[in-house]
Amino acid sequence: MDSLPFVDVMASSTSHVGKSDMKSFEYTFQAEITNVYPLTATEKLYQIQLIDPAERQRFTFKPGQFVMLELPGIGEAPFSISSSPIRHGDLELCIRGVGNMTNFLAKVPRGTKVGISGPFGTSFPVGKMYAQDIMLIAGGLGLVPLRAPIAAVLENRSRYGNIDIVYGARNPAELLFTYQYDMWRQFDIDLSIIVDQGDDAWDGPVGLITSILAQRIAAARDMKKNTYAIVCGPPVMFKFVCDMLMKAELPMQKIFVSLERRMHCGRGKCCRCNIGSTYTCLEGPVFDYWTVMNLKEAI
Amino acid sequence: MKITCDIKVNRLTRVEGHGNIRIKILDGQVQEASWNVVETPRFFEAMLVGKHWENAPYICGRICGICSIGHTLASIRAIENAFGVVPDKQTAMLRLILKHMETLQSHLLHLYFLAAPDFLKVGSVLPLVESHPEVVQRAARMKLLANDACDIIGGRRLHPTRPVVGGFTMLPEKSELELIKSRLEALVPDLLATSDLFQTFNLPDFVRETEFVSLKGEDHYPFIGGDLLSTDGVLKSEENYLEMTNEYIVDSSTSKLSKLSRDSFAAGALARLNNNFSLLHPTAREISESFSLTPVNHNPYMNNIAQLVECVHVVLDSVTMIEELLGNPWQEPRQPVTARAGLGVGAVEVPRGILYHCYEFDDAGKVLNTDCVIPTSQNNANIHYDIIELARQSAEQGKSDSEIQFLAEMLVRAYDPCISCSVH
Amino acid sequence: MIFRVFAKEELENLYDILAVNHMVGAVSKGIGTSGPLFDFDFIYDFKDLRLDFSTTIHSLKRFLLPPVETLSTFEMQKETWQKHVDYNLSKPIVYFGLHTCDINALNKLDKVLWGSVYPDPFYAAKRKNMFIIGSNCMPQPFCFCKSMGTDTALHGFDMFLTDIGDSYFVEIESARAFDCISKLKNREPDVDDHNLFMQVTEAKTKQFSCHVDTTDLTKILDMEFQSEAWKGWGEKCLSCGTCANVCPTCYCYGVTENVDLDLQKAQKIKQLYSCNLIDFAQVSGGHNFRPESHSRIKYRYYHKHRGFVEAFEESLCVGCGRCGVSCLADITVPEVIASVRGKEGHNG
Amino acid sequence: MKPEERIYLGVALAKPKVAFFELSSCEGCQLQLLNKEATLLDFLSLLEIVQFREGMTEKSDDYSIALVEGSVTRGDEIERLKKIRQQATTLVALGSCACFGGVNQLKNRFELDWVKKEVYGEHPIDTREVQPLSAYVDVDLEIYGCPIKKEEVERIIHNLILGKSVEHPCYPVCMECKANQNVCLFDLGEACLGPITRAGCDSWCPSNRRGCWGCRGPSEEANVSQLLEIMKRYGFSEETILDRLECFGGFSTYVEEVKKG
Ligand SMILES: Cc1cc2nc3c(=O)[nH]c(=O)nc-3n(C[C@H](O)[C@H](O)[C@H](O)COP(=O)(O)OP(=O)(O)OC[C@H]3O[C@@H](n4cnc5c(N)ncnc54)[C@H](O)[C@@H]3O)c2cc1C
Ligand code: SF4
Ligand code: SF4
Ligand code: SF4
Repeated sequence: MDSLPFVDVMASSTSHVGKSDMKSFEYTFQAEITNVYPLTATEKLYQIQLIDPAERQRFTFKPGQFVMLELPGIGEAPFSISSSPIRHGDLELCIRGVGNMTNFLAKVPRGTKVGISGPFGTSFPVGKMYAQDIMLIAGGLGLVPLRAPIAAVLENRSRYGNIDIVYGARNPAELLFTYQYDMWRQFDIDLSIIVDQGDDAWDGPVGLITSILAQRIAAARDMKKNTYAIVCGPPVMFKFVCDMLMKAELPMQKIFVSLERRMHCGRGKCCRCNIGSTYTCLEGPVFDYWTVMNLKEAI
Repeated sequence: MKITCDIKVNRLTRVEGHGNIRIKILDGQVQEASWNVVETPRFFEAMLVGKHWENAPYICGRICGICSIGHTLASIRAIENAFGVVPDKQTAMLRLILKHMETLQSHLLHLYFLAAPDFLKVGSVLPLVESHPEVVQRAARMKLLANDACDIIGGRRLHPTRPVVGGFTMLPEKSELELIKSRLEALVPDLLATSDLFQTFNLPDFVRETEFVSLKGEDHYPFIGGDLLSTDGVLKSEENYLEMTNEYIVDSSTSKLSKLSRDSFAAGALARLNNNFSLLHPTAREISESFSLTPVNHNPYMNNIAQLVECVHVVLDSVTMIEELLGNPWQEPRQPVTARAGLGVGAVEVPRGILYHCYEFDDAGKVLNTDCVIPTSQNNANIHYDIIELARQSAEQGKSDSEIQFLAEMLVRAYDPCISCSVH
Repeated sequence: MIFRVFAKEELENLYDILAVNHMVGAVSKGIGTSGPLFDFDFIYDFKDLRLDFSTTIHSLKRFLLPPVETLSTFEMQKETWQKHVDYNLSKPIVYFGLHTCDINALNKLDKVLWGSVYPDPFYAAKRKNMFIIGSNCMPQPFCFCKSMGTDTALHGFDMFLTDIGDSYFVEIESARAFDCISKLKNREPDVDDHNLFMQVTEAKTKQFSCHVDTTDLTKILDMEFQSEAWKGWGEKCLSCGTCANVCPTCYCYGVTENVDLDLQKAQKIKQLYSCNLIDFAQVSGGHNFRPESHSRIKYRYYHKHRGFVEAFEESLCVGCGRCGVSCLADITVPEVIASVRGKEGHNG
Repeated sequence: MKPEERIYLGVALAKPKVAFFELSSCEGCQLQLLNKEATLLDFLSLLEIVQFREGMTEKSDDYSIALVEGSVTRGDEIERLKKIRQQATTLVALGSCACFGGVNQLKNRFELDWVKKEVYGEHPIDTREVQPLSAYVDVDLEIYGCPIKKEEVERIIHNLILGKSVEHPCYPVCMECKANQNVCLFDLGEACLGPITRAGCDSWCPSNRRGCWGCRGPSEEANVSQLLEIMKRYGFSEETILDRLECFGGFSTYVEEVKKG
């Protein structure tokens, strides 16, 4: 027998965006950092634009999804898209410098070319929330992924009921997106902010996020029927917040959380984000609370 | 003109380890001239006491980073001699090739990176990267091969992993040896180019008669084991190495010193060549003669050339041995070893001269006593007397102090001293 | 399925027919303290080919999921860079003599790495270019493939040889395998052959000495999430990753990126990892979702015996026993599962 | 060498001034750096070497990275080390001697006076208990190994220059040993410290069929007590285990425990 026929698995595939397509696996969109705004001592907002106009237009995502951002030779990591879905491949990422890649990113100048792949993961079902009240609860960096659903909701503000943002941070200096608070309020959003520790200039409430959440729950319409909640923050916060929401009789399927796990691929392969064998990158990061209860170790 | 100068070189550079040169001349009279070793001792001989024999080559190999293969092999040989283990032919040949490759890489390191900058009047090899790129590339190419060969046979070029008492933990693939052989053959032009390069250098014309000690070859230019010989006619067996080294201690140096028939003697490439010239590979001998290097040569700077000659010898000798190994099927890599009480000595010619390891074991194979005599400690006294003589001659010739310092530094470097290993 | 029978002397012909390709099979790695050692490696001579081997030390994994693999390279230019992806497509390889556990392991890997969203082209490229010849085996004392339902292979091979004395009974799964067999002296199996085949299978079934009770296992693992048994295993575990490395179905990995010394090129490199390693679930800033050894070892079992079952209706473990054999701390699947069920396990 | 500017992804990289120093050691680790023939020149072009006694004559005390090899065994070395610490922004302990004391610390098993007498007789000699650098100064970065692995040093220094974080593998040598498809040495009847020793050497020794002696020190949360049990189960004597554990000093705390029993 002659040598076996050599099969080229890639021979038949042409475009790179289809999900089942092999070529999407290592495909990165080349993008440019068009602007960088320091938000706090450790977080910066990066405006990132896909370079190819066609790709930019074709790039669509849903609020809550994330992308993998790659600095060639330095590292690659997942980040929630923190901008409005209608802006397509004109993304905003808010990134905290914590490690190898993120600290390097903090040094690169405007105009640097980076790689973007995605979008990956599940999203907050804002479409299902029409006519309902929405309670967005964020702790610390948790506000970042919520900025996309907030933006999406604002695009269609009239379609939603009351909107509450409950946001807790360690101290006033760590508050993110302070410049947007007025704008949000103009759109008839109830924004409550609480810090663990105030400073001289701070005249808002001081304490745990649960205390202010309790007030908002008390002020809410019938939670059971009319409300959706979206929760994002550090692992310790989830449990307390979700418990309170459950006590307020909010159905589990109407509570959405965004979980964080270590990730190296975003494509359900590296296993690093697994909880059991649930991939946080494929079946998450946005889960409803019922699913989370079923994932041992999730929170 | 009567010169006056005061030279102090603390921690001489481009040598392995820490040593100081001091020359003081007043009105043409040498007041003081010395070579002192200030290296910190590490006490290997004490460390090993009470340890199981298996530790000895592993720990004592770490006496020196440049000739760790030589130390490992000397240690292994001492233990094998103590236990009555005789290496089979395959093991002996592989060990010798491994030894050759270490000699090659060490000599090349010395010739190109440590000594050549002196001849080309620069402070290090770095400027040569720009001014003589082909020279640096050639050096790197040759060293790379020597190191690769050490990896393949010894497992690792530095602190080798495969050589053990009784043989090797594992053998190289024949295909790997084959490749090394062809690379060695292709190295000959580079060696000739090295020879041409050194022909262009002016070696200082300095002679001081001394005694040269090395292994005595029977039918092979000697590297591992055998009798001990000096140019003054002393001949001893390996076990009686103490009668050859006669170590003593002085205040000014942390290295012990040695002497034999005279105040000092020299070991190293030049000593080996002076004692065993006829056993060199004919091509190596030819190159030696082209530098007018024939026994007994008393110019210490000639040690550089002797190293070059040995490079040629080890390359050609390795090719022959690899051919023989390739012609036979592999035997078991390692023979079983049974410990017994006794004393064993291993003498191995490492790049800088003859190295002795000696261990005494109890019946459980635990170390009772260790003695290691390192070539540089044998050479230190000779370097010291050379410095005195150099100072005397220079004072006579009315040399400038920068010239004297340069010659003195170069003299020490010619011995390629391995000081950290001399203080162990 | 098509069946054929050919005489044992014909095996060399089969080898020769296929030998124009790269050939991988089990080769001897000498004798260890506990008996002969085998591992998969390239074969260059029929004489080195073994079909009578016991479980290999490592699985076939390195040919499909190399321990280290370059995912992409970057060519750095002045203001920008170009990314190049090479799926490391190799030439087809003939794999000679895979046991059922190893064939099933590939079938299981296919489900995650090939069958789900984002198929992994690095895996698929190699997987598609395999020609697999299975061979029957007798269970070792540590084999529990029967419990995992992987003591037979229904698909995932080109042909499967069963030793029935003087001949091989061949199951043929692919046209190209059929072509090969046609070139040998072969015949249709008769009733005697069928009987012999069934006897071999029966003998194999009888020889199993190691079992895992998988009844309700997914539920029991959930129920016993807080079981003390895990703590005990956690104390023993060396967190060394050996189990995952030898396992034919462990596929998790980490990614690092490097820049060449001259800054002209960069690479993104994948390295197989193990969920038992300390920083497996650690995120930057230092939070570790599984800081204790027992939580990590538990996770490995959750993934294999619970999560994967939920996702694909089958376990990710094929019962080859390799992880238990190579674990220096003697942590074996049968014993761990038994302990979680509150029973004494028995292994080999 | 020309100080041309090197830029990576828009970030200008400094060409740091680097100095090499050695205390009590075999100088093998420095030699390993010279042993990098294939990439030596590229590597050198990343740095400005201002002091490297083993290789060059010129020296300057203006440096930001100091690579210090060897352990501290004499009073004058403490002084030198402190001076180096004052000058260097990054002080790197190069090799196991600098990180743990290395083989040199084996002499700490004995009374200092006995040790001196054993080697130098009645002749007075200055030496003290062997210590790693960290016993006297803050060390910013440790590069393990006896000898160091050149590829690793290259990567670490390069990352330092690039501004990437430098991380050591947290896992033990077994991981690399398996990746290299080795037969486990325990199966061949040899003892090995691979399961508790920090990886990064690419299982140098086991790949050459020699058990690991732990030159790189313990991996993170090394399960030493379990390995001791395993060693005993495989029939290795306490002496064999101790020989390996105490060889390079990385496991000194565990050695105490084993000796206590
Ligand atoms: C779905 C998701 C969305 C995220 N969104 C944001 C965001 O909007 N803004 C933000 O600042 N951070 C976000 N993070 C966290 C962010 O991914 C980490 O901060 C980042 O990976 C750190 O990378 P590094 O290279 O700097 O850190 P290192 O500590 O050097 O990490 C090395 C690698 O480990 C992995 N890793 C480490 N920490 C994390 C982590 N927390 N999550 C996932 N992978 C990790 C990554 O692959 C990373 O490249 C998000 C994480 C997830 C999972
Ligand atoms: S978990 Fe163990 S028994 Fe199961 S497939 Fe993996 S190695 Fe084999
Ligand atoms: S040889 Fe050593 S390092 Fe390798 S697997 Fe066995 S114990 Fe681990
Ligand atoms: S295997 Fe062990 S002893 Fe050998 S280099 Fe690695 S850490 Fe050091």
